Amino acid sequence: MSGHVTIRLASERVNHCVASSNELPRFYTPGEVISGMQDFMRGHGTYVEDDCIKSSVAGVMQKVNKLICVRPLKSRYVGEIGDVVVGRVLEVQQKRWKVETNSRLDSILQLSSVNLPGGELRRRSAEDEQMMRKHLQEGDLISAEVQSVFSDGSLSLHTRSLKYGKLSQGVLMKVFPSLIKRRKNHFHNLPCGIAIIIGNNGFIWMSPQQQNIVIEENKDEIENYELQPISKSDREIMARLKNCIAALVASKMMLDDSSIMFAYEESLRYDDVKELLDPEVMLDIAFLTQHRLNSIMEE
Amino acid sequence: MPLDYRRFNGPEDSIPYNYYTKEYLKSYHELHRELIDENGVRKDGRTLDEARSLCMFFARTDMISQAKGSAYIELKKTKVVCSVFDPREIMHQNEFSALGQLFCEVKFAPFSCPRQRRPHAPDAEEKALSVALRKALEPTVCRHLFPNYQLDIFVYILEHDGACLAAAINAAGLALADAAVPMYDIITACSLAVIGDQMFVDPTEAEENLAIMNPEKDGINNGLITMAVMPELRQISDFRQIGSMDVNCIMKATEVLQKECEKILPNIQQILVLNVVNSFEQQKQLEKEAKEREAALNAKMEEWKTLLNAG
Amino acid sequence: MAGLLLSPTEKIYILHGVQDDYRSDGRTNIDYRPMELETDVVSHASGSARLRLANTDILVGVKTEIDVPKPDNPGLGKIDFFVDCSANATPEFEGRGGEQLANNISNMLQRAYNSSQAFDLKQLCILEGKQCWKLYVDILILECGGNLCDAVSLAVKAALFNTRIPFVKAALMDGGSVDFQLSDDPYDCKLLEAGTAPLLVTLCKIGDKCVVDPSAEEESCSVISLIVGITGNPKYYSKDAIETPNFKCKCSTIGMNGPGSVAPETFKNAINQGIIAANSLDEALGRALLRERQECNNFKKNSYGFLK
Amino acid sequence: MPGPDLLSSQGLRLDGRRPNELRRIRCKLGVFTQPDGSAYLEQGNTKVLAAVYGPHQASKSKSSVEGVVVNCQYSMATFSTGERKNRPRGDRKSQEMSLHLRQALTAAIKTELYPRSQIDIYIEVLQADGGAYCASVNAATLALVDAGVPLRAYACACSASMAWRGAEPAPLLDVGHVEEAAGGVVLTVASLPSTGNIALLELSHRLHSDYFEIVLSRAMQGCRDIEIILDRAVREHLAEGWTKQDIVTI
Amino acid sequence: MAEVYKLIHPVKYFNDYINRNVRPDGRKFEDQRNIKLNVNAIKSTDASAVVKCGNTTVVCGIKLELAKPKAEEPDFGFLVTNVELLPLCSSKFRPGPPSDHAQVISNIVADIFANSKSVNLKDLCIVPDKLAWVVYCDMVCLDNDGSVVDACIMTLITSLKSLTLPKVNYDVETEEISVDTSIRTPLNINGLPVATSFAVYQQSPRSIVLIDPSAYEEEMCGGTGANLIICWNNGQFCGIQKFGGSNLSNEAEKKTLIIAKERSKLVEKVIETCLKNEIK
Repeated sequence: MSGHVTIRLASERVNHCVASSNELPRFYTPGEVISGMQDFMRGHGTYVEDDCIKSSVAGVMQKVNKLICVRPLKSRYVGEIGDVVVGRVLEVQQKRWKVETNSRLDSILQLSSVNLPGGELRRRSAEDEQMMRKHLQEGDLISAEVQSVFSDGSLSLHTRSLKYGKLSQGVLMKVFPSLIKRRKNHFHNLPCGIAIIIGNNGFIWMSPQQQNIVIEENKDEIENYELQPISKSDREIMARLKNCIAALVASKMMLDDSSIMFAYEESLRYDDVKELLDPEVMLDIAFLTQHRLNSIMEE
Repeated sequence: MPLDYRRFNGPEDSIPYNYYTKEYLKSYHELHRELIDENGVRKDGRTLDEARSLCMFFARTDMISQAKGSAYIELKKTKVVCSVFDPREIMHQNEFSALGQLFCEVKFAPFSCPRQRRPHAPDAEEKALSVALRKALEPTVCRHLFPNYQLDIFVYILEHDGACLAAAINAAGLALADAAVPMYDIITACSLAVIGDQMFVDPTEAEENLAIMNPEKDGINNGLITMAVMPELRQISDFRQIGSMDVNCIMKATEVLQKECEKILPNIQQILVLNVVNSFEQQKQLEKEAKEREAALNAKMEEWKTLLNAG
Repeated sequence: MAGLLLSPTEKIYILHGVQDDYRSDGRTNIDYRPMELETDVVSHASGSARLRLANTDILVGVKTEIDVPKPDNPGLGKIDFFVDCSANATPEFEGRGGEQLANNISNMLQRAYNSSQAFDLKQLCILEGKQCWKLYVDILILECGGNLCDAVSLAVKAALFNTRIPFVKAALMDGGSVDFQLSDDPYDCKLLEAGTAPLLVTLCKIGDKCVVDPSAEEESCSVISLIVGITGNPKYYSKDAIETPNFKCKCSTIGMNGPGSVAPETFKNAINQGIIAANSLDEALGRALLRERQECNNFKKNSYGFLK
Repeated sequence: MPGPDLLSSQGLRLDGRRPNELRRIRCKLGVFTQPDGSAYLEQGNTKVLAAVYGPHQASKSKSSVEGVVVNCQYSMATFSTGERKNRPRGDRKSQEMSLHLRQALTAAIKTELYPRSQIDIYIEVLQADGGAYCASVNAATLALVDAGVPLRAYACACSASMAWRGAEPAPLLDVGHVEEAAGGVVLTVASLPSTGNIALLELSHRLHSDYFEIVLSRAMQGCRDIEIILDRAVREHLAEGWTKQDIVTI
Repeated sequence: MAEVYKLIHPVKYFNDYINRNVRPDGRKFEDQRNIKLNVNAIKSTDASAVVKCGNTTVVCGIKLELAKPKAEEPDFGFLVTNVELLPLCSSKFRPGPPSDHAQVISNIVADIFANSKSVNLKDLCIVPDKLAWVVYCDMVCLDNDGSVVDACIMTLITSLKSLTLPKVNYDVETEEISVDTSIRTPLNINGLPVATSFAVYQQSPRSIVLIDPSAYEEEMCGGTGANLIICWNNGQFCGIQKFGGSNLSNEAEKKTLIIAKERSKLVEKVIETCLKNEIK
């Protein structure tokens, strides 16, 4: 009974690039002039110097009406109101939590932006603060929505909806935020039986689909439910999904429910989930997924 | 090595005189023959599986008046002192640590080793022993009871004649108990030296030295093991092995060490019980004295009062 | 390293996974993540290797120096390990932040290489009692993705396997001074025998079970891990392997890491598990190194390093 | 001016380059996964790794409302030099290097955008063969680009030295270790070539002021050449990472 | 109760005792603490002694080494004394290099010892300009309850008195050295220096001299160590050191000298008996 060990050589290194050979977009690099000042407004990733709009990052240009932005290949998360994020509680402070969301500054979850459990009315009292740690403590993961952006760029979150709040058992993956496709919905119940939250901030949360337990019930029972082991079949699917996402990320492919699901389906040709850790297999899956995405687009 | 300006230094190139004695040039074989005779009796008269006794005559608490708790252990020639101080706030720390921290320092006296003089500055061995001691003690101390505080544990090895890590752990366990630091269990430790198929329980320095020397015959087992155990909870809190041994040897050694560690337990318990009894008596004595003093004072007051009244 | 911050429920998920022998990336408790190896990557060193295990990245350089042997071991050379945790791996390592971790690892290595059955220091002797080689094994940790000890020991063994020592003729002159003759030809050198060099296996206790090759998340679920150093089998490291019938891998060091404790039964099982894992690691490493040496002999080898 | 002989009679340098020739530069962005940005750069035999963390929340003691705090650490692997180094960092030379790096990079980063934040830039020199500072600046720039940190322009650094070909002054570009060791003058320039700004100038040994201009202009030329190389590397890196469908969905 | 009082009104607490002409540990002003001495307890040394003055415990161990004499003093050997105040002996000391206080103590002990001229360094030379003994005397304080210097000098002299040097053969031709440990000769010691510490407490109008002060008393008298150390060697006055504290009248000074002399006789007797017992 010996474990699985593989050591490959650098000469056998896999290049994860699956970029199609189709024409490339125009790239801008730092200091490059994009256009004259007259007709446009500068947005993220640009600055004005000598009456010209110049790029400050390396990436592609986006033009919305008169606003010019340059989007880099990867950067920290820049939040916008309404974004769905997954975050980790870093610190319990007075009347608020500090949350790590892969942004430039730590995000804030105000006590007033939280629905306390059981729908009970929030009393604005010292008692609340003592309860805060019971509700969310350091290390806990939450899903939330960006409520507003402070002047210094830090985000204020809220969880005032049933779909937001503390996350239970599951797996978190961190990817670059720029790989996340902005969609209307970031909560998905995938057909394979797994719930996935694709946070705009690049944090992806996978967990088994909740069997609609009634939240109003006894609190102890909920906690008990939190401790129940997850079935092996669910576990296997989650591991497969995790490895598929890792494969897509290695090839820098955009993530949304459809690309993840395609990758998942393509991966089924490999029986054993741990085979998906192999770089060649990862490339294969990314390649097949790309192929399917291309064919859909052509349709 | 930079010169230490804070101490008096001898000449740079002085050499211990025993480098020039006949003893120094003995071969592996000769050394081995010296350790144990054909009847399996060791140089100091013990059998192979016999540890040096750690009964109350050779271990005691309350050694150091200035410390909160202290202990002294003597295993024939190996002599170890340990003191524990009151927890103090951790300096220069930004983050809150929910568990208290242990700071352990093991130091050898400059004259503690029979072979050469030890330098004053901490060397790699002392650092490794300090880490090992902390590792052994961490599981047993109720660290959640003093968050953001640090507990200092200092061990000083006055004389090193083998098994000094085990002695240090035992002493630190005693000192912690003496300092009334809450613990889940008593901690006991024991060492073992392996040379071929012989296992020297609680080895002396000479035995340890031979065990880590490269044997002449290739492929035999050799090395040292130190194990620390929480005997009531039946948990191993630290295990350290060097040398080279096959699996069977390690398994066997683990069994032997576990038994030895359990054997130490009643000794430690006895010392601690005695300690409590003593301190009770001491307290009674103190209370008695205090009462006497008070009575005397009252008597004097009465005297003065009467004098005052009279005057 | 302080370890990652994980929520209690994430920990439970990992713990149940270990109990089911099915970890969050689909591995069983005894599987390693894929690794990548390259030797001869630093030209200023006599031997070097880079090993990447998932995203744990280790670079090892071996430098040689002529030194005087210790008086109590006149016939042996010296070997010294130095670990540097680069701040590239995590900002926590900035300044002297990684020192404690680095010392822990270098101590483990020093102890594992202490025995002659693990690494024969006689091969570093030039002139008994007068001159010997001293090997500086410098380890640079560039990225941490869990399981540093195992990765470091693999990279060290690969670097030692790759190390060449120049031939030196030394003769004792009158008055006790030593005369050296170093060959001018840089190819006139010998390869180190590193077949028996030990590998470290970390067994991370999660719940009642132990796993090998823990990821960073798994490491932060565990309060205690056992590190065993197991000597290698030279048959994996030479092409014309002669099967030594009674060859037995031995433990050259055992240590524990973390604030927890372990029950004796778990401890014994873990050691057995470690020996099995070390054997398969050793075999895989030996094969990879031989394959690379083959490439090198055929002049096919390019240096990739961090490019490509 | 009797200086060391750095040019052969054919006008070639000790390592066979022409006076105005850079050493071969090879580089790659995004070599690690954990940092926000990382890069590897080889300049001849000098090999440097750079990692960037941030911008992230600055620690309270460092935090500044004016702009982002740039934190640099320069470290050399113990095996990076011919003779083994005892300590990878913490000595005076690497402290000084860290400071110089910070100066050059702060000039390039648009610091005013990010108050209360901090950017950590860590340099690890794997192999030092002259011009480690230049290679570090160039690698750090790439790592910053990889991390998506807004820059005014590329920061590039290059060194130049002075040699004589007969009576003709012939400044040397991109000084290597042998030339450094030979004891010639070394002028190190860190600049933002596309703006023409100089962020750092450092001169070792003495140089007659008459020749300062030509050495400086050679070093600046080197910076411009390097910028072109870096820019090409960045574009190649972008091309690898950008798939066609992204553009459609934007 | 008393402990609390001591904590809240430390000065008053101490004064209350002094007013009644008694010290907090029950001694009179002129009383010294009991001395326990043990020779050769540590076998890894060439000579050693442990002394306990009340609670104060100091261990001295001597290790012999060989070295080439200094070029400027070719017929002198070396004697290196160091005092270690370990972090375990008191909460005042932190781990790491010796503190200023520890260096001061170390210097005082070295000075007192040098001034007493008890050891002639020429006795430690084996072959002039070639080989000499290096005698490393390390004094380690295990428990610091005041008057450390007294205890240090006591252990140092006791262990030196019990020290024997093995026979060294030095071949001038081949420069080969061989040591025969079976033949040992004792080191020649002149006299027996004894140091006595005093703490001076200023309680206006009088100043009170406390002999052999405990750590608590030293602290109350405003110093990290004793205020006054007087040393006698074999009935000869050989040193006085005064640090800070309060003024001392001539009269009181004379008194302390006499007390120190008396005490030195007593200590001498203790050491002699102890060494005699050891030889038996």
